[in-house]
Amino acid sequence: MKLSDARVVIEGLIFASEAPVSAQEIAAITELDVSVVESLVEEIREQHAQGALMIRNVGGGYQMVTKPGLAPWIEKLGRPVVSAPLSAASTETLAIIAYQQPVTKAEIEQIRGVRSDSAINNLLDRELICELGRKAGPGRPILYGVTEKFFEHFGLRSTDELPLKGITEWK
Amino acid sequence: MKLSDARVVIEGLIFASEAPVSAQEIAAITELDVSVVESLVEEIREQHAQGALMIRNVGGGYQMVTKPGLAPWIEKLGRPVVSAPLSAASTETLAIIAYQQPVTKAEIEQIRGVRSDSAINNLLDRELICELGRKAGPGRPILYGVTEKFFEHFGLRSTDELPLKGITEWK
Amino acid sequence: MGYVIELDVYQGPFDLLLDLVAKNEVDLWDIPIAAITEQYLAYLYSLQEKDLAITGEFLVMAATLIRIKSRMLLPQEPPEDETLEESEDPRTELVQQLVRYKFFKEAADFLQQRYAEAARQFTRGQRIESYDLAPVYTCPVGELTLEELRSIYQELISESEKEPPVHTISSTISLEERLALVRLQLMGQPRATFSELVREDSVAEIVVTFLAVLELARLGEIRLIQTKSFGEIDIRPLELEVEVQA
Repeated sequence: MKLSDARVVIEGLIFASEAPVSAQEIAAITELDVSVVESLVEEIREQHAQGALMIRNVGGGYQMVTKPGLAPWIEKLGRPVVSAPLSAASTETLAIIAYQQPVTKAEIEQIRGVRSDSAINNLLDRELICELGRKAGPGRPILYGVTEKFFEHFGLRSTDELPLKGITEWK
Repeated sequence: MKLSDARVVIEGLIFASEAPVSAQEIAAITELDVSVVESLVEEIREQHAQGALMIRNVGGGYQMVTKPGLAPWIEKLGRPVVSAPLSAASTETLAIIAYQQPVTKAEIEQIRGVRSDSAINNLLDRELICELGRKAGPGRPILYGVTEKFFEHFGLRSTDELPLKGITEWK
Repeated sequence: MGYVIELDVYQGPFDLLLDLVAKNEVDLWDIPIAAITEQYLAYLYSLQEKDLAITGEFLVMAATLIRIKSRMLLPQEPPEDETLEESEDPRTELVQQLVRYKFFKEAADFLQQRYAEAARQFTRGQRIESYDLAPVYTCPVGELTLEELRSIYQELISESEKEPPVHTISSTISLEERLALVRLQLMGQPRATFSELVREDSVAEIVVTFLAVLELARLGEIRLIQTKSFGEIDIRPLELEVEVQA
């Protein structure tokens, strides 16, 4: 077997193995020296330098995994995809958060006059708002604010760019 | 997101997904157009041209697998064989269900000319077919159809890939 | 009956017949039925000699073949109509079944091939943990514009500023006063509606009037009739009603 072929075989073995596969196991299957296997694994690593995958050493073997930076995207796999527009309740809640951030749930409910838990959860799911921390004082309520994604969607740089942002003297 | 980053994200998603992942799902996660996703997948395919892995279209999605030529080595890993080969009776029954779904047991038996209970049970056990509901009319017989797993097992994109799907003049 | 074990060589009578047609190199659409029937029966006899059980379907087909053969031996009546002749060929139904079966048998071969191919492609070995299933939103803000967001916010703020605090309601209009007022308004009336009572009132006054009306009903001075939710409430002073009936 040519070394270039061996490299491909090793890549396939590491990908397909249920458990991490050791250099010794690979050497036994490919009939190569362990040292050759190890240097070929290094070559495969270099090959994947620009891609999504990497080979990590784990439990005495090699295992192919995605690079850590991809986790936020990969976590979204298998989730249902929803394209429903925002409800009126969520839109109201989003408006209040955008103009008043950082703001607590109680403050939002005072303005809207109704409970807003489900609207807040919906906005969190849509990643339009996030928790900014906790307010000092009794109960230390969670403070909400809008996210990068919110700014992206409306083409804004910051909340200062919201129309008529100045009108907050009653606050 | 830059397209080069997007390509890496897509590679990671296809690698990490438990089930084949569709261009639509990837588009939803990455917030890219489906057509952009499709062309990036082609780029990833080219990237892997020299390696051990390939992306196949199966059941309306993408799935990363080892290239067929590596099978002899990967079998040495002691991976359990996916499943015993299908009997001729089960394959015939499966072919009829794939082409004619939704279809009842009586309709299958009429075509095959023999009882098909055990073939149907076998296919249900292997999760290659499933019950789709019941047909209106006397006895309300169960309707069968093929599953996602069917497409995966046979490396098919959809039932449209079945040969001569058009030949139905005898119907 | 001992006809329980399926023939392991053939999937069924159609399979056997197709094989005989292929071996004889004859046209499927013009089967020499006498010869094929003979071979079909010979095959079944050979199985019997080997003590192999024959399933019922094979015997049913044997009967069918013999029936077709005998019908073909009957002298043909002169056809009244040219088009009728072909449909009266006793083999037609069987041939159609065979053609249909042959199609699926070939499709099954195709599937076997694809299966063998796909089995050589290995998926990733390791499993990743499943994550929670919060949905992914494709258009999280929908059609919402910045201008709409602003006007919604302004409306909310002006609404929340306009509404007077709750405690001032009870301090300005007492229930006792309103009770007296409603009694006055109903005096001498055979009936009235709730909206007549509150025509010019603010929300706070409507609430107190409603409480007063409920109180009068509790005291048995009036009867309230509402035919549907949020519909008009009819008020009938009870003393008057009694007089009318008498």
